[in-house]
Amino acid sequence: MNFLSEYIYYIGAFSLIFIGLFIVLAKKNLIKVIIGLSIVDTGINLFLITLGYIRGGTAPVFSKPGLKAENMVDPVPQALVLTAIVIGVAVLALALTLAIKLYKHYGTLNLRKIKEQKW
Amino acid sequence: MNLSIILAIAFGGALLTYFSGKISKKARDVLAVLISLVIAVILAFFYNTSSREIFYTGFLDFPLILRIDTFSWFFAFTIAVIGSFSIIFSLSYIRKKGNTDYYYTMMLLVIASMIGIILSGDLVSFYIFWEIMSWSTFLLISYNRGPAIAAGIKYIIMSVTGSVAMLVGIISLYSHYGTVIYTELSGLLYNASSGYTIFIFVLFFIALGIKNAIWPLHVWLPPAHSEAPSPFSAVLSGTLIKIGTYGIILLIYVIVKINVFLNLGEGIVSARYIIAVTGAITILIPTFIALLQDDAKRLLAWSTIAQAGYIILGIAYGTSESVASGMFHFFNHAIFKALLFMVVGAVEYRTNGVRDLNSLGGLIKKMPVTFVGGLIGICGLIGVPLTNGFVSKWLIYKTLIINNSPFLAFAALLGTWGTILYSYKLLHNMFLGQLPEKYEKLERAPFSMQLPIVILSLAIILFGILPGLPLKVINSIESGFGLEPLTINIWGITSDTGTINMLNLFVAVFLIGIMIWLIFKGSKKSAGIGQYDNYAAGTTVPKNKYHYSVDFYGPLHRMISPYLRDFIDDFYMSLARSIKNLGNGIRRIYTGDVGYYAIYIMLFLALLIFIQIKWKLW
Amino acid sequence: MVNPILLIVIPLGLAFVVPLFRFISKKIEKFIPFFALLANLIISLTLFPHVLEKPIHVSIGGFLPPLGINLVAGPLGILFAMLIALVGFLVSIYAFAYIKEKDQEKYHILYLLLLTGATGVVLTGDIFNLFVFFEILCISSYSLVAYFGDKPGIESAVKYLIQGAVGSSLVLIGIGLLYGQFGTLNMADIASNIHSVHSISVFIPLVLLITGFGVEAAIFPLNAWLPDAHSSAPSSISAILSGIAIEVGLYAIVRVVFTLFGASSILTFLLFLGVITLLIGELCAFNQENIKRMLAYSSIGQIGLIVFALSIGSLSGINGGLFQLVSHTLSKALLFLAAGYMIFRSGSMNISSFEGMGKKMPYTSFAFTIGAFSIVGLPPFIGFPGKFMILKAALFEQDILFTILVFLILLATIIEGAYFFRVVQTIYFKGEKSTPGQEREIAPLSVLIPVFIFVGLIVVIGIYPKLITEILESSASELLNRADYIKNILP
Amino acid sequence: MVMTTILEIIFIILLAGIIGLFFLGLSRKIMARIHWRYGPPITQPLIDIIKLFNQTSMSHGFLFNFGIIFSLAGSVVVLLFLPFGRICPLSDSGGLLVILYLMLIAPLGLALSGGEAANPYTSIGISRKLLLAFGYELPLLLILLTVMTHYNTISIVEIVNKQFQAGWSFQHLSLLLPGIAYILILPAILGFRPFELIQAPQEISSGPMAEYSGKFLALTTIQHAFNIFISISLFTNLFLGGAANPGYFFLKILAVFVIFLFANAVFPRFRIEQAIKYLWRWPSILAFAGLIIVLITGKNF
Repeated sequence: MNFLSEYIYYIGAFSLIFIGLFIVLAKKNLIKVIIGLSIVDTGINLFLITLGYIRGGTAPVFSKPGLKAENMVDPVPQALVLTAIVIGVAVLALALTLAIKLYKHYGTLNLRKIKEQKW
Repeated sequence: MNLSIILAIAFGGALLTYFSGKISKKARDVLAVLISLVIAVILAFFYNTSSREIFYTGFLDFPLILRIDTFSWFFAFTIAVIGSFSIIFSLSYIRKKGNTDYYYTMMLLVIASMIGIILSGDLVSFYIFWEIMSWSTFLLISYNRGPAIAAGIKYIIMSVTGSVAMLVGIISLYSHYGTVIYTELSGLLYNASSGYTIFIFVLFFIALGIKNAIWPLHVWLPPAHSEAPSPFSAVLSGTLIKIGTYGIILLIYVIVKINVFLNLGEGIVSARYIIAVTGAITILIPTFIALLQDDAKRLLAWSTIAQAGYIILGIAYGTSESVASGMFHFFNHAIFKALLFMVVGAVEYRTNGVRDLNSLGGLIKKMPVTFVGGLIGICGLIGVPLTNGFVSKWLIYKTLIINNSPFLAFAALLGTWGTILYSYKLLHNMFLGQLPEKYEKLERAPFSMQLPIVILSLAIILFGILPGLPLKVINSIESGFGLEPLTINIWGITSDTGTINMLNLFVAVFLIGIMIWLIFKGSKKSAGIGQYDNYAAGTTVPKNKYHYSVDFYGPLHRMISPYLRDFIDDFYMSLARSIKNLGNGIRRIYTGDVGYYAIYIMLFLALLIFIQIKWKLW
Repeated sequence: MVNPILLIVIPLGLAFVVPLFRFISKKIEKFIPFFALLANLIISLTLFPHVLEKPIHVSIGGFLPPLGINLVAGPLGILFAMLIALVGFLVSIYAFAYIKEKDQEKYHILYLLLLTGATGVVLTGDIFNLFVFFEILCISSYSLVAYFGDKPGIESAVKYLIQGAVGSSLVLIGIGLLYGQFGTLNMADIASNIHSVHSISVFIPLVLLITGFGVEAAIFPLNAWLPDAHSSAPSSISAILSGIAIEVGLYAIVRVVFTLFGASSILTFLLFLGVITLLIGELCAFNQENIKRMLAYSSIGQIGLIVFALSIGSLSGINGGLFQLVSHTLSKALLFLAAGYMIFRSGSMNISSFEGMGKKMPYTSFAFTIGAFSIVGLPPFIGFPGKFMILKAALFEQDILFTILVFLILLATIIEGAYFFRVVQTIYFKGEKSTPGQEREIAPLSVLIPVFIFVGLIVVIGIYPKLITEILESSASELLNRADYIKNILP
Repeated sequence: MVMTTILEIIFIILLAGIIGLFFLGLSRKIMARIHWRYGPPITQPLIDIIKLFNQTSMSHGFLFNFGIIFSLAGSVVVLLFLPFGRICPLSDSGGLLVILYLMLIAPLGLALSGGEAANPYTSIGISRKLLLAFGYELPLLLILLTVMTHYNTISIVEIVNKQFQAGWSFQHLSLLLPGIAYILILPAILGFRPFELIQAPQEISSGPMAEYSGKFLALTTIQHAFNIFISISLFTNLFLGGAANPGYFFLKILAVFVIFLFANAVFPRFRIEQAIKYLWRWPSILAFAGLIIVLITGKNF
């Protein structure tokens, strides 16, 4: 039980990543695949945040006296996550744009049927 | 005079020719001929000198070296002369075709790179020039389009195969001995294990053997020689394949050294014997295949392979007589094969590209000079006494018999008799027999074609009667290799086991010929009649109905043709096909389905983890 | 001395200024990449001598290395920056005539972003920063592949995007794991501590990073996007993708393996991987009818060769690998540019449509031939010293394994020769000799100038390889001496 | 010195011509007697030649004339290389190998000459002649190689000398087999039955000779005579130890020739394929066996 509570965020993060990857690997529909990618992203973000998280820690700002650095959450992962979210959104937006265009060309979003570029 | 100047003239001249062609056609023609002649003349002045210079230091850590000695002079000079004759021959040959600037540039580039190969003093520059030669040749072989395209691709693939093998050899030598300069490498292999020596030998022989068209590496040659423009076929056959010969001599006698070579293996499994036997096979099989050819240039191409077999046999056999014969035959073959290709080229030029032996005939009346050239050429090819080919072949037979290798001698001799058959067929089907009506109005070959034909014909006779001239040079090369020199007179060779005296023979033949001619002239004069005024045992011979040259050796053909398909070629082709199929199969992993691609990524990840768990790599 | 940060700032800043210039004149926008990259080229050239003496590092915002983001302009970084600027510059000239759409500001913005990303990747000293620049590079190349908006372009872009996104997710996880263990993102800092933790916990991020960057670097079997993307992108972008993008991916792998992890034991695996990639690339290209696909597969092969050379792990091996990398960048960019314009003229990517090009477009055909010969490794072109150095390095190991691998490489070379020579023949010797309808149409100057600068470079460096061997040697030693790298940044 | 050589040369040529023509006449006589006919006088070939020289002849052009001269000159030169008794004017100009080569000048010259005409029979004849030559050269080469390897020299004079010391070649098994092979191919070399197929008057009206008339025919007859002399005396020199003086030599070759005639009088004619197959089979096998034996037993000298 202790273990679970210790690692719950990691478990959650990696579950999200694997679920997302599974979707990417297994699903035929492009939109689903994009959602999968998005889930992977979320999982990674959760993972990064967890890295810097200290149970009961405070924001890393010396706002009042008595705050020690050990009790603060690591700010770096938060910065990373922010960047990663931005990148994720950019990819997501681009992917959706391309999905629309692809649908216009093929009339389908089934990736198993979109196989003109091969060999 | 600097050696690098020759190369500068050769390579610079090639480029200059291209640009001069944009300004004036005449200037380009003159320039092309001039450059090739200038190279030959400059090289002539290097006779009996030896020098060595570093000409370029910019290539990685390898100083590139040029050197000249009698050995390289002999090859370089022959190549330059044959090259300039071919260019003179091209003047009118190529005028009818397009892309003339390109043609001359490539031709000069090929000649320049060949001279570069010969003059280079280290293996890296050898290789660089070798590759330049390969691709420039490739660009010229396909010049005629049509079937020439397949010929070109075959040539370049084999050539690249060879040169990569050689590259491994060169670098391997460098990594073992830290040098690629001939003089420093020379003899170093004495201490190497025989396994390593054989490894080096095999690698180099793939490259050199492909260039020299040794069976079973010959398959590029017949199509390439027959589809290339004829003057270039002369260069290809006369000189380019001899670069392979040069390389083999260089490898055996300069780098590996004769004493190591002769001790490589024993008896029948010695390197010497194996290469010699390969040479003998190279004589026999292509000779018989040449018999079956109906295309003049293809016939000559197969004949080239066969003659290259004599050269290899001579060089690999390793006695001083055999090596002399190999080198002498190289020289002779350069002359007569260039001549024969020019003869065929002249006919091809006048008949607008016909070289099918079954549709020509009777051209002797129309192109007498060309015919005489052809006659002397085939005499040289067969080795009729008093032509140059005789002496070199005599030398090889003799040394093989005296040194107790009758089977090799038998192969060589039998090859000669095959040569008689196919070369007579060549001459007969082109120049003798019945003249087809469409060629009634044929003109003589233009002067620029006749000139090289005449000069080369005279050279054949000259070196046939006075073989001492080239043999003297060859002798001094041989002493440089540490072989015992021959006893040479201007008219032939003296030795305990057999002497040859061409001048005696010449006088005898000449006097007897005169005598018979006098009897012939002195007796009742014969009446001249037309070609079709024939005795036909009471029937009449219809004109233009039959072509007697078709299926000239029909009976023999029927007998031997089932055994003489070019199995080696089939083998290579099926190899190519299977690589193609393999490629097509492998391509299918890129299925087009992105799901698979994502799985590949995951599998790769899994593979890496698996490897780590299994073998603990890091 | 110029600040190397300008190499990133100039293209990045100008990228977003492109739309503004539209208000001044619509004609001016196509010159912005030209000037930006010209500036980059000049800056990197002026930095070049300094860098050879001592690597330059810049701490952004004044935060010192382990904490702040820093730029490291070592010989390797500047070598890549120079290559990127050079190829980008020349391709931007090519785009003058090649990109003809009315609203082309998107092309130029994305183009500049792509090159910004690439330059950023090679100059940064911070692993997360590297990831960010890498993403900039990737996202702009996804969109550029789809630039024409045609069917194959979109399809390839989508596939590229999916694979790329999976790859970058893996990279990000790897970076997270590294950060979790070391608490730092500075590469030098991580590198100095890498051996202080248990190997298994280093191994997972290493594997993740190799796989993630491997997608962009087109290592088999992560390269399925490449033939699609290269063949459907505009030719100028194909040139950039093949000449820069995959090289930058390779840079990332090399940086991770050599500098970050110092993982010399993985090199044996990469050695085989390189040879397999090479063989598969060449075999796939062998029977290809689509010229751009053929070139793309050939790129895979070349990458395999470079990976092989770098994984030999000796100084001469890395030297050779980098030389081959430069050679491949120049030659392949040239090939894509030349082929691109020929495709533009013939209207088809089928090799057979190139028949008679030798007459129609003599200069472009000539350039293509030079590029093909160079790729195959014939002297006196740049490909030859590259191949020579690689073989030398491999055979100097004097190991039977290396000899066997060398023979496999050479087998691939022969296959490569076969298909390139076939195209050269098609260009010059196939088709009707001269049909009156096919007049000579020489490509515009803006195509010929970059193409011939490439030709010039290929020939000059091919004849005089010493021109670049100096910087290659110091780059190679930078890669091999991680201690120096760490010491430079964390004194 | 030079004078003696020239005298020797003239002597040999004249004598060889006379002997050759005598053999030609003799062969017709003996053939006739075997067939129970009376036959022409032995001098008939000579009479024919004189007659032919006086007849009108027709020529197709330069090569037509040149070929026949070339061919005859080739045959005559061979004579100078063969030891006639002990006389051999060109003993050190290349030996047996040159003989081998010079022997091919004769067919080549005839072929060239015939090629100038547009007669189909000529073409067929030439083709057959060259093929037949190719057929018998294979065993011939093996035979000569065996002899040369056995004596380890290429000089025919040397071979004869060594036989004087050690007895005839026929005494060695290794040379007996090639000797028999030589006898088997001799009719092919001479164009006698069953290898008449080159001329085959009934079939292709004399083949290469179809166009010859007058002096051309005379010259070919002379050449034929020389050929008989050459091939028989080559055999005698190689296998029967040559001879110490011309008279003895003549007797030897006469004997060989007569035996040979009797042996060959009874054969029918071969087709060209049959001929080649025959030549490549038995004589070649015999000669090959000889060569192997020589190689196994080692050189005797």
